[in-house]
Amino acid sequence: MKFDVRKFLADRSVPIMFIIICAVCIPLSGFSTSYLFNEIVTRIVRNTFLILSLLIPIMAGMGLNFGMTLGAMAGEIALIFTSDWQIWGIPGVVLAMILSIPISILLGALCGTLLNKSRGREMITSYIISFFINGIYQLVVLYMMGPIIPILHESIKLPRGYGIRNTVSLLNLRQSIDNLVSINVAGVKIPVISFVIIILLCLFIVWFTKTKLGQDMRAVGQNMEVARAAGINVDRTRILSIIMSTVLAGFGMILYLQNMGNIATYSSHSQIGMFCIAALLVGGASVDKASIGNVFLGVILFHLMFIVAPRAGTVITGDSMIGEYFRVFISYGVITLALVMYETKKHKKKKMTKEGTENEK
Amino acid sequence: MKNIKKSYYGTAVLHDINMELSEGEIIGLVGENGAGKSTLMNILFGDEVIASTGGYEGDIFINGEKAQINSSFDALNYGIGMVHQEFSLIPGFTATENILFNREPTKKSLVSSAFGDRLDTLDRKKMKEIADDAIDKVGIKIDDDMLVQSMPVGHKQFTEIAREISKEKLKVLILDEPTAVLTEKEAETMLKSIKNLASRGIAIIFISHRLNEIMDICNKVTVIRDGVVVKTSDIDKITVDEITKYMIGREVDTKHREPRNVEGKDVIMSIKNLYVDMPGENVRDFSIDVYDGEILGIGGLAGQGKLGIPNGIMGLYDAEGDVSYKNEKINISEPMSSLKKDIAFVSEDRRGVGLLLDESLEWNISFLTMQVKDKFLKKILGKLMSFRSNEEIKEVTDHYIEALNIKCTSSKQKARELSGGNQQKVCLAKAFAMQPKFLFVSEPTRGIDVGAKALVLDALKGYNEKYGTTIVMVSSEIEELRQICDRIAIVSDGKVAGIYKATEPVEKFGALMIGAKAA
Amino acid sequence: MKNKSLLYKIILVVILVAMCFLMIYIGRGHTIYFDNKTMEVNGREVEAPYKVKVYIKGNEVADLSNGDRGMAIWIGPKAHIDMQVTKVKGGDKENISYDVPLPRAYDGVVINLVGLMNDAPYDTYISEFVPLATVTSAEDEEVVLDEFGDMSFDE
Amino acid sequence: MERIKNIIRDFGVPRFIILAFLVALFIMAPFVGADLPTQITNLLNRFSWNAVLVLAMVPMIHSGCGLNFGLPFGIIAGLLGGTISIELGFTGVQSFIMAILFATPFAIIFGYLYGVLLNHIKGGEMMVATYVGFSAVSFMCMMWLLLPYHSPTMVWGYEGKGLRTTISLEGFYDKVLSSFLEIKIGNLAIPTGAILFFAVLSFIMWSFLRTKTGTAMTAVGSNPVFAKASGVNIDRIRTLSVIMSTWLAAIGILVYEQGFGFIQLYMAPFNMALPAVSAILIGGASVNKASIANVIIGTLLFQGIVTMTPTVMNSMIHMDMSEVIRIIVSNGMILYALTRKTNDGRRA
Repeated sequence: MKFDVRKFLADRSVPIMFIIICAVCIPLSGFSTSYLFNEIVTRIVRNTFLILSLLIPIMAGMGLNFGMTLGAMAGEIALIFTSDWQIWGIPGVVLAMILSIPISILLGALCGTLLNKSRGREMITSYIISFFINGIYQLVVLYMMGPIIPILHESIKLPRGYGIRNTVSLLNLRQSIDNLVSINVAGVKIPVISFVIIILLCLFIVWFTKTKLGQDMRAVGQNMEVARAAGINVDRTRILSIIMSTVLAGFGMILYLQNMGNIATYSSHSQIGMFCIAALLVGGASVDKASIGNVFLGVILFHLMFIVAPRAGTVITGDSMIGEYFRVFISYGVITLALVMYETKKHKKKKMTKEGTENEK
Repeated sequence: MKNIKKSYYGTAVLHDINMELSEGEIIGLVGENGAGKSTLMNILFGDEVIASTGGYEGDIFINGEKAQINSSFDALNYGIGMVHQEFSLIPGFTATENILFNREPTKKSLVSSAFGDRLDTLDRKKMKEIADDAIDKVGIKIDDDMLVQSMPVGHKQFTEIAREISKEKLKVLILDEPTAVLTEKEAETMLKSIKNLASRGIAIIFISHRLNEIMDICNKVTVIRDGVVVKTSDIDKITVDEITKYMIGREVDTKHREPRNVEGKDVIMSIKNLYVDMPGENVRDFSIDVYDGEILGIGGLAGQGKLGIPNGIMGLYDAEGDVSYKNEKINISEPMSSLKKDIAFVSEDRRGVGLLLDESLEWNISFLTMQVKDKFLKKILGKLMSFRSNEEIKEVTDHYIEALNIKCTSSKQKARELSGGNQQKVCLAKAFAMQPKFLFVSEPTRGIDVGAKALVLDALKGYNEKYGTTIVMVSSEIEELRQICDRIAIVSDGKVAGIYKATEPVEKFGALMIGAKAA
Repeated sequence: MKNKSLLYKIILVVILVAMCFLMIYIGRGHTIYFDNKTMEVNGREVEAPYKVKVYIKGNEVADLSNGDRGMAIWIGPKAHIDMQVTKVKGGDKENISYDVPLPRAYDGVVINLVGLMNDAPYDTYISEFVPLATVTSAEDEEVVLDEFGDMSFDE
Repeated sequence: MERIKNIIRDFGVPRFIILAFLVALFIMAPFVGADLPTQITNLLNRFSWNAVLVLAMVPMIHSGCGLNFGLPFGIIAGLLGGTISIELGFTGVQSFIMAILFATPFAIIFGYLYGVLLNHIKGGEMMVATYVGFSAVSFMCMMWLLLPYHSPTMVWGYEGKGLRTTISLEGFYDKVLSSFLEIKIGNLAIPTGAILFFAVLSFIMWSFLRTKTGTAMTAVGSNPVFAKASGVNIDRIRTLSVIMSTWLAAIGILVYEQGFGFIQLYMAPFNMALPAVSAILIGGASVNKASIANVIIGTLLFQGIVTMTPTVMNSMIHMDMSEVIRIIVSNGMILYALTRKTNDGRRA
């Protein structure tokens, strides 16, 4: 096989574009290398788990799971409880994870069922589901917590007596996992346990693809009809993939928030799906294909851009907001680009199969 | 198999089919399209369609025991395997993965005992062993690690067969046109491996249109026509011609119209070197002249390209070639080009192409004419704008409802709610409303009942006689063509195999269909 | 097979629930306040030492002179406290350790070190810390609900 | 009984719930001391602001492009028109007319490009539209800062450049439509001008759908292959529908601004698509069928809930749950529409 340089580059156009953006912005921003490394490590620890949760639905052919927000909400609710009960430190994190499981499963099953009813437009549906459940979440957290769901501490409630404050502090949980074992390499703090957790999840995903269920998901993702004919329960398999993704997203959110140290009760989750998806796509994934490698590359490139863009923007234009808007634009732009490329490919493929049958005969 | 019956929505498709099959035997199953072969095989294989439309009647005995096949699982348990015409393979999987798809050998782990078998890990080594073994049995080299999507088409077919063979219980293998997509060489290998399989004691049902293949490898042949087994014979006691005759059927005693002699008339449409890229109905190098005022029939087996001809000329599928109408060229990539020249088309795909199912009959009948001829519009605001003229539309719709005897509650009824026959009449009305000078009609009687059939054919004939409209009618039912056409062209492999007068005996057409060259 | 699988599932759920309770038990966090104040133990006045240094997990969290109050957080049901006590100015330093069970019901626990060191009854040297009423701002916090959230990402 | 069931089914359970909810709100309003005329004025006002934006959904639904989640694209064209008109110093009624005139070429160009893009991705319009809209909005965020605007009413005072987040329209086209022919009866005020303006646009749309091209547009949406076989150029019709939709969105935002009194820039257009989408769905439209009546009913119902819930709920249970209810209702409605089975033969 001849190595096709153009194809190689075309397939990786998004990561290459980002490398160029970063290469231009880093010197402009004037950040020190150790600062950048520290930041990147923090971001990897913070976001990788969340992004990894996106892989399974992609494998099952359900596209980018905008519904991962559901898992994030489940994680937040669990954390609000642990915070209220004053369960601190690592036990707090573990408790929050366990508590989030039933909520995630419930939401994931709901999401999966709805997605099965809207085949062919899973993404827009999962996107709207995330808004819809966000409404429910607000109903629960803003109105029901207090009068209906007992909240012990006044301090996390709004002064009016019901609902949770805009910010819930996780001070005593903050970075409890990151700080458990951490080593310092050339001025860069490496939280060993967090990395171990992320690696374990990667291993889990690799193991999962080797199971029967993983194999079934891949098959369902590629051709639902054939899979059904072979006796696979397609609907159930698809729901399972969404449930797994939601549960993992819940865990991811808890790890994310323990690193951040506080919950922005009404906004932490709303953008998380978007940024995770953008990061994954920056890593070279597409709507129907993504790997663990894409996740890591994506986290690094996307967040590098995120760190340096505002400062670089300020240097270039003299306006600090430009860089802020630029990175938002890039996030949306990348997703748009990936969606357009995916849909065009799908459109072309239909034509290709037509021509294919012609050539074969 | 005894007395198998099956009906779809009250229309009987199979009546009292009886077949017998013994170990190691290869039986050829032939019949025209729509004769009921696929339905029969679907019953055997427990296809979902059968169960969801009310199951089947009759009994199937396997090794002397009565078998009840309700799903493809049952079929698998009874040792029946099937290779479909369309590949049912997962493109991104390797040959091995496809061969063992959903039957993968697995290893247990602690997790799987808690969460169920679906979390067992796959036993790749064992998978490879089984797959290699199956591939060996098929007798051809396939790379077991190759992704199916990068395989040549023949290998895909072999992969499918290997998948069936790898099933331990396999006793009966159904092959639905396994050679249709293969090159000659591959087909040869295929036939060899089929024989090889039979010698291992697997009974094989071999469906094919290529009669010489059947003669080649089968022990017996069964001919099905109109849902009835018309002939079962040992292969050495029957000839290709006889099979053909049984397939096409007896001379039906229907009123044939006297074909007019059209050869001398002006050529109204001349088609030269037409190529159409329509999936499953490819046309290659098709040329014909159509004479003014005639009814030309185009027949042929499914998949040979007859449907591609009108669809290509009317711009619905990518096409190349020279088509001229009254000595003017038609741009065949642009539907409007032919429509503007008063050429209309009644599609074979009623629900997909022919109708706006969710709109009223008025819309359905008037839309084409409105778009093409700017009719049914009224000027308002001093000719600045033109609106739909609901009165005119209603008038024309009511006219055709009466003329074609369309059964409906009103002209406002939705097309979806009509029966198949009446929907077809609406399609005709749509074309007639345009007052075409030239009409393509594709499979006008497909899936409609006998009464409606006669009415549709009469309407076409009447229209031709009354207005002198040239009609090109494409149909798989040769009898139907012979009823109303002047000439009939048979298409085979995308080309004209021959053109005969409609009064020629039916065997001559049959011979053309299965690939014999015109005398 | 089915039963076995069900059994495993039940065991798993039980383990998770058990873990929940375990976590609630061992993860309960308290804010501990150390008072180095003179108090009455068994009817007699005990003078607070000149200086007490309090260590939690090896870190010095408070350096208390007579009458001071220090603060630390502790996760778990029983606080292990190391102290270095200097009875009188310039006197010998004495190291002592205590394991103090913390009451579940209190979030903030005040421990009078004098009582602790002199074997006073548990509930005489332990008391609940009650924060001054409404330390938090009284005015209503505006909750902005935005379908799209704000665009700013974590910094 | 059967018939009632059928009516409810055709109407859709969620729609029924919403209607019942609104009726309940109206019934309860007087008991909790809300002034009905004020409420109705409020409702009519909000209706007149939003109706055109909802109307913008119609062409694309008709041509089978689905719900126009890319509404922000058209809104940007409107914002450009409005800001340019002010920048050039037009005031009063004139500024509104000029805003429409300036917005039109942008809307046509944006709509054309957007339409061509959507023709490349048939079947996946809605998701792409959403993100195209978002990208455009965030791109414009940079542009609002960089474009050379100078009008002191619009730019940040201390820097002298970069547009403000909200621009007051006082002296420009604030209430130009609403106050035109306004009828006042006690507490009841009817923004006649704005409603008339909407009526004119609706009538034009209604008429268009009755012309040859309009009929073709409906057919394209109903069955593209049928339309193609009838000689209709599908791509052209689709592009036309997108241009119309974009233009209406541009006009819609200008109408909204004149009622609201402010131009909102930067991230504001983000939030405009979903309410409009859910309004038309609440009005009885589906992913591929919509009528002017759906627009009117939908906008009234949706805005009714938005205006009534705070007053009634507040006085009843002393909790302002209106925002949350709005989010749940609007997204729930969209979700309902998306998960309903589309008829076969619709999508080819």
